[in-house]
Amino acid sequence: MDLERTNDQELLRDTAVKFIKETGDPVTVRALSTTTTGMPEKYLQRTADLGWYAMLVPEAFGGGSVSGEGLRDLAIVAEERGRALQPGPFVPMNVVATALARRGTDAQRDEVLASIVAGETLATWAVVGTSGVWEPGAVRATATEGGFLLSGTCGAVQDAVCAEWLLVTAGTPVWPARVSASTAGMSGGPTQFLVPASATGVEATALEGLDLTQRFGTVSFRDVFVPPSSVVGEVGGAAEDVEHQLQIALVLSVSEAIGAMDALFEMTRTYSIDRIAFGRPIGSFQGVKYQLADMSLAVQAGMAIATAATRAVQAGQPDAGEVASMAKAWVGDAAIDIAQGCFQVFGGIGFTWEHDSHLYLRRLTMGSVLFGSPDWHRERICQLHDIEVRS
Amino acid sequence: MDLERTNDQELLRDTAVKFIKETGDPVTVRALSTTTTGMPEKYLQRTADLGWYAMLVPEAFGGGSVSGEGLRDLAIVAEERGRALQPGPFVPMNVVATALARRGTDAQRDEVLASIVAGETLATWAVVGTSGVWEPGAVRATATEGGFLLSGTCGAVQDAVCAEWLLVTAGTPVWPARVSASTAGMSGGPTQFLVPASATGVEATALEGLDLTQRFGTVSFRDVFVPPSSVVGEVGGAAEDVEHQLQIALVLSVSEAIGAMDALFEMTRTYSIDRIAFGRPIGSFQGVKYQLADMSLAVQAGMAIATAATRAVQAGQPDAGEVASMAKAWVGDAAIDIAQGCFQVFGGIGFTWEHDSHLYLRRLTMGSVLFGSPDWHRERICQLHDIEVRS
Amino acid sequence: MNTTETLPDMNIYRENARRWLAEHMDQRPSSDASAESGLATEEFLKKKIATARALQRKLFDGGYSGITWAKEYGGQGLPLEYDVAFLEAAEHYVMPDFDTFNSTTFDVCVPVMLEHSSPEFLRSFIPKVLAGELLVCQFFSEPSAGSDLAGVRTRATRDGDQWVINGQKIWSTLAQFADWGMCLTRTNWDVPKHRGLTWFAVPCDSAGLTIRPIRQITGSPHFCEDFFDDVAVPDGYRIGEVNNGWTVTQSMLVRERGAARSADTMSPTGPGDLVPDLVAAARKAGQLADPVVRQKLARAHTNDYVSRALGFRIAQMTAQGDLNTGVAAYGKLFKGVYTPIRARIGVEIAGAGAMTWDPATPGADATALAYLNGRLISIAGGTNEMQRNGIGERVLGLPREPSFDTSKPFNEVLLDSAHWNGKD
Amino acid sequence: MNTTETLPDMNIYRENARRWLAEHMDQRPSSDASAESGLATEEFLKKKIATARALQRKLFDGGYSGITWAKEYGGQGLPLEYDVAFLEAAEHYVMPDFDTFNSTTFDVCVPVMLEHSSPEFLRSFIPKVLAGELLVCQFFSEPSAGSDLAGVRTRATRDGDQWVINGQKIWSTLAQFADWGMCLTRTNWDVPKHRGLTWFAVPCDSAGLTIRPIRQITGSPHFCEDFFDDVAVPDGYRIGEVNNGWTVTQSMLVRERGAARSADTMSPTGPGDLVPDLVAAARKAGQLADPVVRQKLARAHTNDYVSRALGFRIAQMTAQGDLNTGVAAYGKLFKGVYTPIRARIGVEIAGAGAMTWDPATPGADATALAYLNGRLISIAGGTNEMQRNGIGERVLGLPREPSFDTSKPFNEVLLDSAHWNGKD
Repeated sequence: MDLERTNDQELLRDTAVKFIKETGDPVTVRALSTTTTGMPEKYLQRTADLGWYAMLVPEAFGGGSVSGEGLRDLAIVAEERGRALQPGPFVPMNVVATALARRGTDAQRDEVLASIVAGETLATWAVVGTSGVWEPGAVRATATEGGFLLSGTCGAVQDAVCAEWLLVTAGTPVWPARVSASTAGMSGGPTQFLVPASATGVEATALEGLDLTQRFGTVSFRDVFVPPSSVVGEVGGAAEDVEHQLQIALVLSVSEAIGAMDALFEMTRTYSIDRIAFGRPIGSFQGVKYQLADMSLAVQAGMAIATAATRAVQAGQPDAGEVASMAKAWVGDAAIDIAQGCFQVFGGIGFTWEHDSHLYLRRLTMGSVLFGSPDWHRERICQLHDIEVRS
Repeated sequence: MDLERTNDQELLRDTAVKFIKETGDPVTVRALSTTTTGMPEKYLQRTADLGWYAMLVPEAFGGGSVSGEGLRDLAIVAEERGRALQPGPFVPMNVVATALARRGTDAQRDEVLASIVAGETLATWAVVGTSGVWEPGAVRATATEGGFLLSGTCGAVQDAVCAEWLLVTAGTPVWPARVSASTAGMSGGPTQFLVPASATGVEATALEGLDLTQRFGTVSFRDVFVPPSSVVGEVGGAAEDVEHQLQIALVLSVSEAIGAMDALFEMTRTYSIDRIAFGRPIGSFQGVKYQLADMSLAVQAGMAIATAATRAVQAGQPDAGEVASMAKAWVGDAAIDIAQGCFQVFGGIGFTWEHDSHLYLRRLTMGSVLFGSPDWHRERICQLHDIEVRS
Repeated sequence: MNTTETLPDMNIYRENARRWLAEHMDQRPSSDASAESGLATEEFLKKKIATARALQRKLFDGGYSGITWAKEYGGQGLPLEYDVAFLEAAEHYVMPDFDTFNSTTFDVCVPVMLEHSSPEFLRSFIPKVLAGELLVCQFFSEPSAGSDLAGVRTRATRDGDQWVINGQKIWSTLAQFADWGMCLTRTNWDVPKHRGLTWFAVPCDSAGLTIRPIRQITGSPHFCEDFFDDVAVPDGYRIGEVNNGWTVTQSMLVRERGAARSADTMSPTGPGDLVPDLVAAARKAGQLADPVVRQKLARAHTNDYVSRALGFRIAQMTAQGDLNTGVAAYGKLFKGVYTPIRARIGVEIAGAGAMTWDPATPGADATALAYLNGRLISIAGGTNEMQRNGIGERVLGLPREPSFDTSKPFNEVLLDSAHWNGKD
Repeated sequence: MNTTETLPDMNIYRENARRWLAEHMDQRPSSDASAESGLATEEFLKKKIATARALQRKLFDGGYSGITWAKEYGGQGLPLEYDVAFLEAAEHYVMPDFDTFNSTTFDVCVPVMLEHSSPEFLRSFIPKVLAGELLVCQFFSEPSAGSDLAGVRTRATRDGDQWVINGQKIWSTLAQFADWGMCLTRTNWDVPKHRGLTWFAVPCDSAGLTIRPIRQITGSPHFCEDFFDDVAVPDGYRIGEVNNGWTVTQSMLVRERGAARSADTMSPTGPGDLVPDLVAAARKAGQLADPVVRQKLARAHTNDYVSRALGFRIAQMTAQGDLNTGVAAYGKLFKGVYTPIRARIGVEIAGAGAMTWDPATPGADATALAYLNGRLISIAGGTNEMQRNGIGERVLGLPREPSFDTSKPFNEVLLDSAHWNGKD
């Protein structure tokens, strides 16, 4: 959490907390874990009323944020979402919103962006392959008579089966493949398309997942015809756009993780004070106390780097991509440290389905590997520094 | 330490301990740390009298060991050497001895092996490049009129400037280069030569080092002419020999590390009982106790894997190379964990030159990266399993 | 075993066993495809245990159950070598597999009862155990007594010739399938905690006893919580002396460690294939060539082998008897530390692609399940922290952690702990 | 500052300062090649401090030493803005650099003395400090009082109008170059440890005081051990009240933390170049393309940046005053945990080749020296363990560790600790 907040930002936070308490705390989310959408009724519209999909969109297109720094505002919401393990396609909706706001055609903005801002449609981001990492050509676009044909399959697509719109990246993003030594197929030139899920040849499949609070699936494209009007930005020129989207996704994903880490840690801290063993609260044993101190350090350090990343991306700093990757790498590791470390303090009770700790473990672990694992981001950091792949 | 020892092996150990106490405990070694040889007077001969360079050599060539399992016997000595941070080229002397015993010519055995066994000459192993890792072609051999010309430079050569004989590997050992993806230049066909340090074109340079108890340097070869009689084994056919030498070096190096870890840990354990703070021995604080328990686990587990490796190499098991690499990788990491962890328990006093803990830190750290770092051995383990480098 | 009787000829015994096995039991399929799936459901466990009961009955009827156990209790009263001979002959046959009851009933609870229960009780009880009719679970841990086993608060009150038990137990393994349970209770609250404990054998169908499976974080129901609401048991079901329960507990803990240890005592074989599950995950994720992933594979593989080598070393130490038995804690702690690391390596290697899966693909959730279960061994059967205490104090001889509950009446401990201030 | 006096015009003050600096001081070379080598030798430090003393004298003579300090004590008695103005003007000049005395003397010891010493003492003492004649070190830790600072055993005994000090101190930074030291002693052994302490200012050339540099594991002599053998000091040298030394200590610790913190309070800049020292080591070892090495580089680089971001966060917290000041422990603990990791990464990357070096090549031992020093920050100025205690109890509000030495007479603590049995 950024320690510098305006009064308006405090109000934004309070409003988010109030809404979450009323409608979607972990208990509610648990009950929703077996439904298709995983969301309470009218969740998208109600959160849209709070401006959750508007903050990265200029006022001219129906958006707006309380401080004028939309990402910093949104990060506050993200943290509260994480704290209460909120469901729904918060990150992909905002990624698509920012993509359309920056690069969409008038028609795309009128038809889709306005609906996203209003929470009337579910749009999601289809950018990685089925292995969950950026693969060269997970989806390929071929020019054809009057448009393009899309083929391929994307994995780890949030709310794949409920989505009405897909922001698809064809060709290869400029980021490194996970095996850094492999530079083959890393040439630039991706193109982004806004594709209706109803298009012929689009097939979405729901998957089960470690995370019980969010829904993921695959989307396959079998010779899906899309007209030129579906292109977002320029043909072969989406590299910078995709980078910007990644940065937004990283900041929001990290902020959610920070909220979840902080809430889980606080549950654990309280437990260590209340739980008695050997005639003492277990938190009075140095063996437990030191674990908690280390976890608390990880929460504080995580908040520090998350804040730095939020500010860097908000300001469009030249090193924003690097700082965002640092935040994702560091928090991604710390999240698992904390999720696992808290289990150690809870002991047996943490292994019961009814206890919330596994919901946090699941969400945090998925967050750690989604949008690039810590290892992936560390390699990216080296590449952003132009450290030669071959010395 | 292997828990199954014969009475003869116990005697061997007691004799080594007695000798070390009389002549070369850490205090003595500290005093020698600024001398050229780093060894007490007549150290080679006196240790040879104890059989330290004979155990891998058949009786026919003047060698022999108490149990008939020379490497297991030698590992017992190695552990006691590590415990007291003994100086001297124990590992390379035995590597060269085993090489000559297995593959040397009669002349080499008569002229050199007998002297090694008797501690009358210092022979060392020159096998890696100046970076301290196996480099393709650190030394190259070119056939020439009546023999070969050697060119190149070896690093991390123990007792480089005192050595009279060098076992040099020209061409490339079959082990992986550290960057596994780089398979270039990894073709087989190394050749080993036994070269007198006095040969024209051989130049040895002493280096300073982290480890104060052993001496290392570089040896460069500038068009050094060697006759065919200097070849050990077959031209282009030394791959298996070098592998065997590596396994011997790993077992002895790991055994030394285990002894050093155990001795350092014991010093630390005792200190934690004697040292009072806040009205209690510091070892009564769980924060300290848990660190000690974890270090003790690392010592015990290290002993377990060291024993497994010693037995596997002794028996010539097909997986001996893998088990030896596992031991080196695991103990190499654990050694640094313990060396650094003990500093944490000693506090300020451990940072003084007069305290022995830094001597252990130095020796253990050098041991961790010598003969292949943990990372290097882990990659080697994958390659020994034929896990494809390119999937 | 009554040594005055003539023992059967070993060759004939072996031959008879072979013939009996061939007639009555099924051979195991050569490729053991019966390996369990990652997630054991209630239904799966129920069927498994019913099958085992039927097989056990066959053994009992054939005279091959309790080969070394006393005849008085329905066993065969033969020396160990006959048991070994039978097991060798039975190597390729399907034998009863009671899941964790193999150890809780046969290695831990019943041997403890044989040592501490009354002969009258045992005479009626043990034959039914040997016949597969009675499976025994442990009512041991409590919601407020996990690591602190002697801190149980389940109360047993004497009422004439019977005892009335009230309280709650938890982590009773497979109690929903058990017939009886061994229950640790507090019978005196006015003495230090180790001195007021008593054990009872309790039928699981007792009035007032509710056994409820706990859904674990994986969804599997391997453990139960158990509510004792005025559960009456006759004094004859008592195991050991009144208020001497800690002695019985120690005898039980030794057997638990023994049972846990048995898997490790084989001599160490080679390291075997490179962590096949993780290599498969890496291959599926297309990451097998990634040097960073390869480091993780080799790391997990090495840790696995070190764990086995350490188990062998501990068995050697125990056999040599030259070291404190606390050394078994090393094996437990190693697993408790490295199992979560291995589980995490799985997630790191498999990546986001393996954290979502098609439920129709068998084993697709393997990495995720292993991950969820990863920290179980860090906690169940003694937390990493308890192992570190044990190693620190009992093996390394480090000075003790101050104790606030061993020398005062348990009632007082409960009161004082609510007002902890860290003062001496 | 006496507010009745007229303050100098700021523009004129600034202009005069610029002119004085140009006349008297040297400009710093634009490329600051004066960066210190890894290993500071005794000789190097001696020269550095002598140079600083001469420069300090120039400042003093020019009226630019102690700009904000009281005129009574030789300062200029001006508001902070004049000090800032002078420092701005002096930005490109070589100013006195007393190595760690910059903080021990000027940020920590002398401010504490100004708060607690007698005015008579200060009137003669402080002007010499401002003139660079007196450098003050700390005689604080002892061989048997490291983390347990209040457990010092150096004894001061009153003898008429003076005190006689006996005992041993250690880790006194650069004491071999100091003129005076602030010495913590025990003056009452019959009260709990925090209540029998008294501080004294002690001239380093006192009879009976032996100061001996300690050779550190790197070979550098940055610290000393100090032997007090009947060292007599007048009561006028006392700092604070008799037996009230813990109050003075706390005032000192706050300043130490402040001094340590100052480096972190700058707003966070970008992450900068990728760990240049480690990249250089990797390049030299030919490992820059190794993905495993690259992970380590990025890891170290990220940790470095997180450390700075955390420092900024802590400064924000402190500035907002809305959180416990114990939060500074987070910054210390982060460095204490991650500095050894970074040092080890250096060794892993550089490999065996960098663990031996040609002594003639400058900087060839950099990785090894960094490695040796790696754990210093985990210990010096408060161990990781002390930080974890502080975070646990003062920030997180966890129940206290039992205390065995805060409520009984120190004499008794010493006796009891020799017979530790962990009993309450």
